[in-house]
Amino acid sequence: MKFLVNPSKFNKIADYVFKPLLILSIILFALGLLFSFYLSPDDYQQGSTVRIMYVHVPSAWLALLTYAIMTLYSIAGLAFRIPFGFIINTAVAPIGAVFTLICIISGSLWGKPMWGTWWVWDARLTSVAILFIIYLIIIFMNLSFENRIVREKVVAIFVLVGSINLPIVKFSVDWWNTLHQPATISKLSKPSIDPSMMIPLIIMTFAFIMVGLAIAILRIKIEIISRKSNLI
Amino acid sequence: MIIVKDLSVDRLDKKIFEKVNLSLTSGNITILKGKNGSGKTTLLKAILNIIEPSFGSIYWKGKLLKKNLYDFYNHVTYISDKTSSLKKLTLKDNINIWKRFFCSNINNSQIETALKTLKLENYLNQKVGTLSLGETKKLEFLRLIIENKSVWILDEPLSNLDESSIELMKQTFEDHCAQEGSIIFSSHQNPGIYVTEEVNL
Amino acid sequence: MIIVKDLSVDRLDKKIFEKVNLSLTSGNITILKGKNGSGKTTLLKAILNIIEPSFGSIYWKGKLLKKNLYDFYNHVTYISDKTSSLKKLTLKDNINIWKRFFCSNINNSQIETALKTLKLENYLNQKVGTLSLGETKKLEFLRLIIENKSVWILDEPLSNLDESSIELMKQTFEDHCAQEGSIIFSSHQNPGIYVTEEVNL
Amino acid sequence: MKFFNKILFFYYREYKLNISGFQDILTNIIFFFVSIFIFIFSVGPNKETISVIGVAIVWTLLLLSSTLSLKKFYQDDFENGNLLIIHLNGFSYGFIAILKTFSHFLFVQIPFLLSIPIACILLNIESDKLMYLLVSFGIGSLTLSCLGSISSSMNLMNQRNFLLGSVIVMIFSVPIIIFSVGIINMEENFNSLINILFGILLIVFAINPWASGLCLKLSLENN
Amino acid sequence: MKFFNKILFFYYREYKLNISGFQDILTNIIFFFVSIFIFIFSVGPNKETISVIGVAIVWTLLLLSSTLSLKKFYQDDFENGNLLIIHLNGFSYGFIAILKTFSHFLFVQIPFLLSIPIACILLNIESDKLMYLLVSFGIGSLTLSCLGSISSSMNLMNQRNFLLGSVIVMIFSVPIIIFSVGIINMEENFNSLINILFGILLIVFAINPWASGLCLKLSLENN
Ligand code: HEM
Ligand SMILES: Nc1ncnc2c1ncn2[C@@H]1O[C@H](COP(=O)(O)OP(=O)(O)OP(=O)(O)O)[C@@H](O)[C@H]1O
Ligand SMILES: Nc1ncnc2c1ncn2[C@@H]1O[C@H](COP(=O)(O)OP(=O)(O)OP(=O)(O)O)[C@@H](O)[C@H]1O
Ligand SMILES: [Mg+2]
Ligand SMILES: [Mg+2]
Repeated sequence: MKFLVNPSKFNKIADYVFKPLLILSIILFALGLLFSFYLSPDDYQQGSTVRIMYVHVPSAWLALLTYAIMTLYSIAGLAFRIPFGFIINTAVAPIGAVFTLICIISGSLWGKPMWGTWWVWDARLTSVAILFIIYLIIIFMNLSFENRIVREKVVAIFVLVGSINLPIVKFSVDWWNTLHQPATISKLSKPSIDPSMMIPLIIMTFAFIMVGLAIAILRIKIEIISRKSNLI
Repeated sequence: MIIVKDLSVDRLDKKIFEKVNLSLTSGNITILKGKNGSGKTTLLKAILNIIEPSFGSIYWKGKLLKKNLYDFYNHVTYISDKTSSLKKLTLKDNINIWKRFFCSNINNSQIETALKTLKLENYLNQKVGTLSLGETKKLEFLRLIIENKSVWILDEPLSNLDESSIELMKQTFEDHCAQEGSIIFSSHQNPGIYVTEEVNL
Repeated sequence: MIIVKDLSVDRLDKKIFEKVNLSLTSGNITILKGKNGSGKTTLLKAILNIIEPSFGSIYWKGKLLKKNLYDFYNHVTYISDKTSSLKKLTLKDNINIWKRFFCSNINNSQIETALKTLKLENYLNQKVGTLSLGETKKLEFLRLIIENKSVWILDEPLSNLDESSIELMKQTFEDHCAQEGSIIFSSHQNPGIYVTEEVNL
Repeated sequence: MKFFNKILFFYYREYKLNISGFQDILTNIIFFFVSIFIFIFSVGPNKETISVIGVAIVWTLLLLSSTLSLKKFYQDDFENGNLLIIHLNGFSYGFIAILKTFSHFLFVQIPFLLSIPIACILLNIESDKLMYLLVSFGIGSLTLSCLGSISSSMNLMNQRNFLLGSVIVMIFSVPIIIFSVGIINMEENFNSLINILFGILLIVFAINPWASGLCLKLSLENN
Repeated sequence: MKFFNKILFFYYREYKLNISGFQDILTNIIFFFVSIFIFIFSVGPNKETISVIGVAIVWTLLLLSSTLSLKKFYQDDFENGNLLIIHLNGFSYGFIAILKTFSHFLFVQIPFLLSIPIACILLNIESDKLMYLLVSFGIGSLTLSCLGSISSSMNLMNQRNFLLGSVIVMIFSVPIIIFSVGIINMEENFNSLINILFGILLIVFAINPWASGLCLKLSLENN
């Protein structure tokens, strides 16, 4: 498992994994789209708008997952002085931002038919919006700070502080009474969802993960190279 | 009192200077010479512990400077190559601020004589921002008298001054040395000031 | 081309200088000398019509300067005693901005040679704010080449420069005069530049 | 032709100065949204309240953001002597004021203009009001830029009586904003109110080069 | 004793500087009131709505206008080399940060504190709420000053994107706003909420000298 903290080992593993990953993600995506648009039933209440779920839910999960990973690596970078943590932070933030954006847009599109507005100020939606802004701030900090050594530490601290937002996003539906769907799929006990919807959802989730991973690998490699040659 | 040993400074992975040695004891004057960009200002800042050197060490009174920093700061006046007076305030306000800020035990008449020798006595109520370049420079020197410390670190003190002011500075330098003070300054010209050491960067 | 007649400037009811006369024709160099605060900068600014003189008049090509102002501005480059480059931007950005802003017909290779002679070619991607004092000054001179105008008005161009740069400036001045240009500059020192007129303030 | 080129490159310079890239404009927009968030957190997530005060929020933020950037208006260029060089390059003081005003409008106000539609979604402002908002905002923000130019050029002079002047000028922005907000809430009067706003804009726009130009001249003279 | 004197005269200096920038303070306050007028006008003369959103408005505007003054926090002193001289006079970087934070609190936030009672009259906020408002603002604004110190010292190294600093401050101040507004609207919880606010203040206050000091050191080194 050393490749998770060591740039050169990571590079080696990444070279092996990258191509299969790309192929796999394309296959999964095709499969997922096929399932979600043709091979899954309409919801008896929501009609075909339910299909938005297959984009919305995976992207939401990945947005959270990405931030969680960044938090872990920030701790690694700050507390254990593993520079790879900072590399991951810079590389992965834009990916998380894109997932969050997809989640917000798909959610809004879903919200218009379901709730009647694009946006409400309930706890989950607000906290996701804040998550998005936090992602953006991280990206901009990476772009505009001059001194690399300072910058990565500052960013890592910011990531850690911002991680307070994660549980708020996750549990806001339980803590406060909101419009948004409470946990139905990711419930710890038994998911209250029909298997015919579960299958495309799972496939789409894996497709999202694969794509995310592929892009992440590319970006991490670029980051490693540019650090080696002292470009930034 | 100050000993600089094999000092090297890098900036953005570029070597500014390498292995500079220098020692300053009381009563001495050291001049820094060198081309533009050779690192005179950088060296002075490194001596003041503002810039981290990449190699080498600096001693103050026998101890490592870093261990003895605030004692060093208590003995040193630094005048940088830019003016540090507050442009929006008048001369008088500036002088008052410095005087109180440095808890100076200089009395007003001494400051007045200094102002007179510097020929600034007529500008007391003028905003510093409207002074001429040389006048701003001379105002800066007032800090030497207000702070009243023994080590002077001066960055290009002689530029922009007219001849009589340069003569005045020369006198002041000599007086300061006679009182066991020490001076290190950078300059592109040396109009006959007697220096004990010349460091070429 | 420029004729200054009996010029006096007051500031806050204080006389800065009185009845200054000066004339500058093409191919000539005029030096302004004087003590700190004697009004060199003020005179230069008055010639540029930035400061209203209290008495006297200035002519450009035989006409009153005020009547002919923008034609005058089309022929003049002014370098003040403060740096005017944008500190937050890199050298390259600054040069690009000046180049476009003055609609200069100088090509890149000329600028590169100029940068090389000024020994600034290695700093192109550095922020101007981090340059050394002399380097900033030299960067300013690049405007002389970029603007490519015939009358140069320079305020203390020689201060803060090292010897080789001063030599370079001397050369540049002579070349400019040989091409029918004209220069008026203020300075506290004159390291052997041949001047046609010396005005003492 | 050459003059036109010069104007073009004046803006090139302003662009370089104001934004080192696309991200700066984005940061402006993020600032706007974060402020909206803060308003909403403090008011509470009540839908009706929010849609009532939505327009006011947008306008207040506009006002604040344009003061936020007032300091940059002339101060930097004045202090590092660039104002002088621009003048010597053949721009009269009044003309510099006009150019600078537009530059402020372009680089500070327009990004806000662009983000208003999204803000309207967040704030539940109906889409028919959006049009009014955009029109009044377009006119009002240009007016604010002009006022900003006048007041910050007055600020350059370090003299007491002018300090007051700059504050008074800023107070003038009250009627503009009141009329603008009024436009959106009183739709039947739209045309007459727009005319008033437009009138104010014209007056301020006409005064601006004259007043700012004079202040610039005086402050350069006394520098 | 001498050290204490030095601190005293640090503030003398700040006082002189801020008084010479008196119009900045005045402009800030005027904007505060102008924004309140805008709100009142746009919401309409409905007394209840106004008093509901009154507290929220006061808080947000305070937050926004204290970010407005962030630029002055270290920038000026940094650029004219005074920061260096202060350090050479025997203040460590962290201590400078603490002093500056208090100075910001004194010269920027306190004037606001003084103008809150007037704002309360305009906004129909009951006088018993005023006390809560003042207490929560007192704590909250010191927290904001600390955050401002951190972000503006960070921004010394990031000369490109000034607004980013403000955005960071604002994101961090979201919890402060939520709790502060909560204090006033839920009076029964007053003590526990004040405790939370106080806890936040202590954390930020402890981090401030360390974080700002480091940033100051680094930016002086790279200047
Ligand atoms: C812009 C608006 C929206 C945002 C920002 C948003 C955000 C999120 C997030 C962050 C999650 C993941 C939570 C978790 O992992 O537990 C999620 C899950 C979900 N969302 Fe949304 N959502 C939005 C609108 C909607 C709408 C309109 C619906 C449908 C009525 C909806 C239905 C769901 C469902 C069914 C889940 C899965 C819940 C689970 O089992 O975990 N969302 N959403
Ligand atoms: N922050 C920085 N980053 C990168 N390079 C820097 C920085 N600061 C200074 N330099 C470079 O270091 C070199 C030395 O600068 P320094 O100011 O010490 O020169 P100097 O000898 O004082 O020159 P001058 O006689 O012109 O004042 C210069 O080439 C300058 O460009
Ligand atoms: N705005 C102003 N108000 C009042 N007095 C001023 C103003 N500007 C300049 N002065 C005064 O005018 C005098 C001449 O200034 P000027 O800058 O022309 O001197 P100089 O000859 O260039 O001196 P230096 O050699 O020091 O550059 C100075 O005494 C200065 O204090
Ligand atoms: Mg130097
Ligand atoms: Mg001068």
